[in-house]
Amino acid sequence: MPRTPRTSAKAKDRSSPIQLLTPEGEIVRDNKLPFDPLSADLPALYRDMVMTRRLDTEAIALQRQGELGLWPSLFGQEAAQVGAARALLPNDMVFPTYREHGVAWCRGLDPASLLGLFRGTTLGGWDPADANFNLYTLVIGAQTLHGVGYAMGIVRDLARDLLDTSKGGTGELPAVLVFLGDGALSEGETNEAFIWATTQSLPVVFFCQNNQWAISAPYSVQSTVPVAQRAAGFGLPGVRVDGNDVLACLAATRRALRKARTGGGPTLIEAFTYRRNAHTTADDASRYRESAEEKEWAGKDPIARLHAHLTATGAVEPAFFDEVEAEAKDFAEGLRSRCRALPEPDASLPFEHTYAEMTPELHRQLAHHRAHLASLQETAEHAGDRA
Amino acid sequence: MPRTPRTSAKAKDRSSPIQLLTPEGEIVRDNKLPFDPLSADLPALYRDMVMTRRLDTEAIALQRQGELGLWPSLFGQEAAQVGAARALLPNDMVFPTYREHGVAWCRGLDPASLLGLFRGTTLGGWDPADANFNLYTLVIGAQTLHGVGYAMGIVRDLARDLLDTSKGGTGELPAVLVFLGDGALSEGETNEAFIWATTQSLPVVFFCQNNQWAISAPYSVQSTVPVAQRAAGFGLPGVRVDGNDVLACLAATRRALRKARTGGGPTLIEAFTYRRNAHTTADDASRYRESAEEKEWAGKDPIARLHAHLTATGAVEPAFFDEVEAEAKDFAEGLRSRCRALPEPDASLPFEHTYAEMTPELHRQLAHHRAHLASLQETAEHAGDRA
Amino acid sequence: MTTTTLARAINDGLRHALSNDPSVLLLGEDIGRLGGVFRVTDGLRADFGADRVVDTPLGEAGIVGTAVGLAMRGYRPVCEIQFDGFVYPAVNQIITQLAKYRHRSDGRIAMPVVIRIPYGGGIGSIEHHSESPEAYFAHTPGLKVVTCATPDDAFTMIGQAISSDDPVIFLEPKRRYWSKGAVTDAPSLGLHRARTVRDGSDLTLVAYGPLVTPALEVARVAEEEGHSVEVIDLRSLAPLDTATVIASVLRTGRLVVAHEASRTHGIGAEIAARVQEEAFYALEAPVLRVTGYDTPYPPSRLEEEWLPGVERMLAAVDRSLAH
Amino acid sequence: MTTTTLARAINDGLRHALSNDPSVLLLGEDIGRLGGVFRVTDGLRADFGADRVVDTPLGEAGIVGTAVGLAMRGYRPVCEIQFDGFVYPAVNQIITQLAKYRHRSDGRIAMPVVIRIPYGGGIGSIEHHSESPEAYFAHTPGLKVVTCATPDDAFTMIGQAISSDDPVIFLEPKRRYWSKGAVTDAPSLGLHRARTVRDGSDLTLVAYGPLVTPALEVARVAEEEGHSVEVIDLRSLAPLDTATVIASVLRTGRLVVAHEASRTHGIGAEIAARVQEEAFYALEAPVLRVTGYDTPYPPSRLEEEWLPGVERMLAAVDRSLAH
Ligand SMILES: Cc1ncc(C[n+]2csc(CCOP(=O)(O)OP(=O)(O)O)c2C)c(N)n1
Ligand SMILES: Cc1ncc(C[n+]2csc(CCOP(=O)(O)OP(=O)(O)O)c2C)c(N)n1
Ligand SMILES: [Mg+2]
Ligand SMILES: [Mg+2]
Repeated sequence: MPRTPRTSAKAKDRSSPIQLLTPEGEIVRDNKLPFDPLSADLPALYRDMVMTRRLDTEAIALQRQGELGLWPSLFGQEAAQVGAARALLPNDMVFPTYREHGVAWCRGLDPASLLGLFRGTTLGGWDPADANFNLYTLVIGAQTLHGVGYAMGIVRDLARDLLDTSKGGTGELPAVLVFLGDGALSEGETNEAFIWATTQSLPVVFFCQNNQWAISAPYSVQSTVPVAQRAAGFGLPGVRVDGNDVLACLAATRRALRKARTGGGPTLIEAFTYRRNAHTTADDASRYRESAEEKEWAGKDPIARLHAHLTATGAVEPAFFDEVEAEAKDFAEGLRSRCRALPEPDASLPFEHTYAEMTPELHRQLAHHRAHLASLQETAEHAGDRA
Repeated sequence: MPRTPRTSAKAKDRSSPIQLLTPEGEIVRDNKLPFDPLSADLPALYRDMVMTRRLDTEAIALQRQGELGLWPSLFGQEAAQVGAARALLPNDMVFPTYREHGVAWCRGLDPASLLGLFRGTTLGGWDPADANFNLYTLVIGAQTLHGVGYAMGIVRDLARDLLDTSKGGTGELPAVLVFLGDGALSEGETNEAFIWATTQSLPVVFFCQNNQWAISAPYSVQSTVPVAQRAAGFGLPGVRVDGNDVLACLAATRRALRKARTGGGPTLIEAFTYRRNAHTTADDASRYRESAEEKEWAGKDPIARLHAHLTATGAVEPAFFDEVEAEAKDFAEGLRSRCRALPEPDASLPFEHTYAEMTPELHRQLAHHRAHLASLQETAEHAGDRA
Repeated sequence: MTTTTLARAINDGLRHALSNDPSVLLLGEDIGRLGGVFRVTDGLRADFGADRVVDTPLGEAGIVGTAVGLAMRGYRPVCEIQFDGFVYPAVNQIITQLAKYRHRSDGRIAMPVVIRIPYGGGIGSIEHHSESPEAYFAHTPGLKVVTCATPDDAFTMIGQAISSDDPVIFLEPKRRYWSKGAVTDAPSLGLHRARTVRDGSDLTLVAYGPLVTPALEVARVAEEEGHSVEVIDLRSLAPLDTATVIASVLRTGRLVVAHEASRTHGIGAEIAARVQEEAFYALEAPVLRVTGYDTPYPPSRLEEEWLPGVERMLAAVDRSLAH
Repeated sequence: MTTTTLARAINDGLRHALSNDPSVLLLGEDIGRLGGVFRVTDGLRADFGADRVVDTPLGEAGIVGTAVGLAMRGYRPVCEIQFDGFVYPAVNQIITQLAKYRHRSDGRIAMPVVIRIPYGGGIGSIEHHSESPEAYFAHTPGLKVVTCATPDDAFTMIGQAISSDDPVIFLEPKRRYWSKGAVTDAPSLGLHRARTVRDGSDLTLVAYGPLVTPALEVARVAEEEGHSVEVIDLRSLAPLDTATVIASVLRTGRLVVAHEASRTHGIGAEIAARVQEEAFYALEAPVLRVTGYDTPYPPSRLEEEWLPGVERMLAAVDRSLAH
């Protein structure tokens, strides 16, 4: 049983991120973000974070083995992603960037399908409708407007009585959860998204993982004020939470989604966290930041603090941790083989998927390409003939 | 002599625009914007506004007579423009939109040169270096980044000792004054400009004339909060002044420019005003707004209130007003003939001004074009021969 | 059959689509209350409401970016870009998102989005209001690009574009907005087919959008001089109906292509490249191009001569025939 | 004369420019501390300071827009766009401002701005990291567009681009960044001249950037088969050095153009259009194009075959010779 939370010592400093679970594993209270700890399934959150981290570790290993071309690691951001994702209802829609593997996990997306994009077998890899989780978007900021447009659609579905808000008894709209990074705040399009969402009071929540780095650019390159403060300029509420605190992320996102669903308009959430690995497996963080900083953030680990809490409160049996570990290990092994088994793309797919129907010119080009492939085949078979 | 100003009644309402000169012509005080009325040459400001309005009226007439293709009227925004412009020093640089005829006037730009763009004889019309007044920019928001880049240059000139800040004894940088409209706040580029200016603490002041309309879109289409509040999101100070109050505009711009010049970084000023005419001479405002609104704003006329003040205080002789009127009339007559005398562009100019030197292909195309023009000439001379 | 202006024909087409398909909605600056700066959307907000005829904030990236999101939710957004020269803030969304979504999603996600753009010169306007950006879009796989030259086509083609499951850049020749013509409900040509608007046997003249009218005038004058010019209105710029053009050239042996856009890398270049490849032995003269020059659009006092018109087309026809 | 990689040659060229001209400065994402994702700006921030090698916020419109302002103040900004596919947010500033300022200002305001873009495929990367956007820029009056194929040209051309008083889109063939070659300080060709990199008499093969290397390989193989292929490295895509190409075709009578960018409206179209017009009677076969297909760039597992390479060029050479 959780103890009655004490009030966070930090609660008085307006700009410091709201914390509900301290690095030491203590649940605290903050009047700015009311939260009932009983409303969260802490062991499940723990499991999500461990599995998410394992997914990430495994993908990095696969990249090292040459199975993936690249991998953007989420290491250190597990709490932000799991907290945000576990606030979602099934019919909410998610617009991720390229790093939200933990959100994908929580949505129930097949984790192997995340790998195709980085393996080079596809540019997408899953059906966004399956888990209401959109494709990854690589152009920084672009997805923010897509999420807003999607929310415009939701509102219009409501007007057209296409939404069954009566059944399930919620009487609420689906909402849209848009992820973005701290760097993305600098793209013009992101700022336009705030304008559209606010002036139309759309059911959308912007969840910014401020991991303090955009590749090599520290946040000070993008802004002199916290991410959450950006909201003020556009007239939407901004809230800043400890992004390594899964409960604060959950609570803030829940509150914002509820507001969005009931017509209260958009919110910008800043989850203040840290990208513990380099930007991607192709990056070398030692070129631009101090290892002291990395060490400092290792001490704020999102999983360790929930582990500490679960241990201290005796909320789970000690065996629980071993079970989760074992599950993660199994999962990792399965992922490895499923990565290698991802289907190779057919050479005709780009031609077939450029338009709803191939144009005459594309028909010609595909025919040419097939002939080319056949001749390559032939050349390979009679290697050396030409020269 | 101005009386000791009383404190504005509105001063307590945080979001209401700061006013230093009431519609009735009384100078008031506002602690948020300290201002010494003796520091302003009120008759000169009055003259600027009258001349500016006359310039505008005359251009509209020229458009009606077919001498101009189009004219964006500044009617109603004279105080905002004159107030802002009279805060400038000669070596400050101005980046206007397409409506800052009053700023051009104050900078000493030859007013006839403003007409070429709208007459179709040029796309520019003056040398920005002549009066430190950049060309008009028609793509909404684009000039905001130019102003910021120019300010980056100023800072680097300083680092290179290219700025003579010692002479003239100011010890200060030149500053950049960027104009923009309320609609321009919605373009991504404008928001990027705020980011660049703030993170580098550049000597730039953004002066937004919130005339409440972007063609047919009322400000509510762009935002739910005042323009000045946008600043908060980016960490730069925002200040909201009565845009029909020449003193408030002057005071706010002076303060912001001073801050910019001394390394204090950028400011966003909102001059809350009203576009009393249609968007341009091609627009019909009756399609989208009420004449009641237009009437209401006629009652807040920027010139009338300074007239009232000058009259009430006896700061000028009654003849002063007649002199200004006469000067404006003369000016208008001169402008008319100088508009008609604007030189027609030479057909080769586009070819010559695309690059520093004409490319071989452009040489060919110009030769072709010259032959074409010659044949047109010929056709004209032997009209009817062909058919 | 009624006679109407091109602008009104598009208005009718939009009205038709809004009436028949509740998933259609219009987005753009000043399209609602004002009815658009060219009045193409006149009256539609009053009839279909502000939720379906949306006056947007002043941001083109926002217009197209939200249209992408709306399409994902099952809508068929029709965006208006106020003038040709203001499409560029939306280019990132158009090229990296709108054009690529179907491909990115392995064919799963369609982007039935129309982007209407008044384009071209000749109306005496200021900078950025007279441009012809079609080649940028025609070079972009995943986009379709069409343009109309008559009220009849305007009405039919806007409907076809809205029905298309691919993104369509719909270019409206603004200086023809006020041209009148008959609007039939005759069974019409496919959206991506060129139309032979005048038969001829000596030379093929290809034009589109604003230049179809002068091209027909050229054929008339040429006829008086004893030359039979076939005029093809391209209608679709991506995909190109190369087959129709080549079939004509195989008969005439001569080809002139006209457009207002700059010459280099314009639509004419691609047509010349294809025709010389596919009708090499049929060509009796090189394919000639009559185009805007490779300069920015000039100040309006120069546009009449700068723009390719009847005289320059006639000169090219003469040059080709003299080969 | 030293031997170095293409990336290092550009680095040297930038260093040279920064040393010699205090008005040169670099702007871009991650170009400072990190030295760029390809390390092209490695070490420059340490040597020239953060004011001249500027790590910018994550906004391409901001990078180019502020470069325009810096140019107005007398600077010569060199912008880096991190990858080809991320140039589009800057397109509004590039097309409506950078390209047009000289013209708008009646020739008064120069825009000596360089925009460096690593471009092209073949590095096994993800979406938006392998594109060839050159035609968009080459179609835009007011811009110059160049690309280098060797370390020697890379060094010389970046210097020439920075010295240019016109805006230059400087395309760096990213899959050749690690190719080594000699860098001379021999007097060099003008920035906008093509170079005949191999003489030949039977056919002209035009390529640029990443495809120059395979084009030379094609000539080598063709020679073994008894065909003499002349290879031209275009170097400048705007303006095009048509004279060099046409002079060659007048001798060989046959022309193949290769590029990675999509076929339709690519550089090859313009070259074909010009050559068939200006060398009509010299052509013994149609101009053929070997290009990227008209699809978005495919997932990397498909790129090797999707990209035009030696085999497809050889096939085109054979086809042309068989005409
Ligand atoms: C428009 C655009 N410009 C540049 C890039 C290259 N790029 C990829 S990730 C990245 C940094 C993103 O930082 P942030 O938004 O903080 O997200 P994070 O990677 O930290 O999750 C950059 C510059 C891009 N993908 N898109
Ligand atoms: C990028 C761009 N999109 C659209 C336009 C068309 N347009 C010209 S003025 C205008 C409204 C501008 O409103 P605001 O910024 O408030 O300035 P105001 O005209 O009121 O001075 C629009 C939409 C444009 N010029 N540029
Ligand atoms: Mg980040
Ligand atoms: Mg306005």
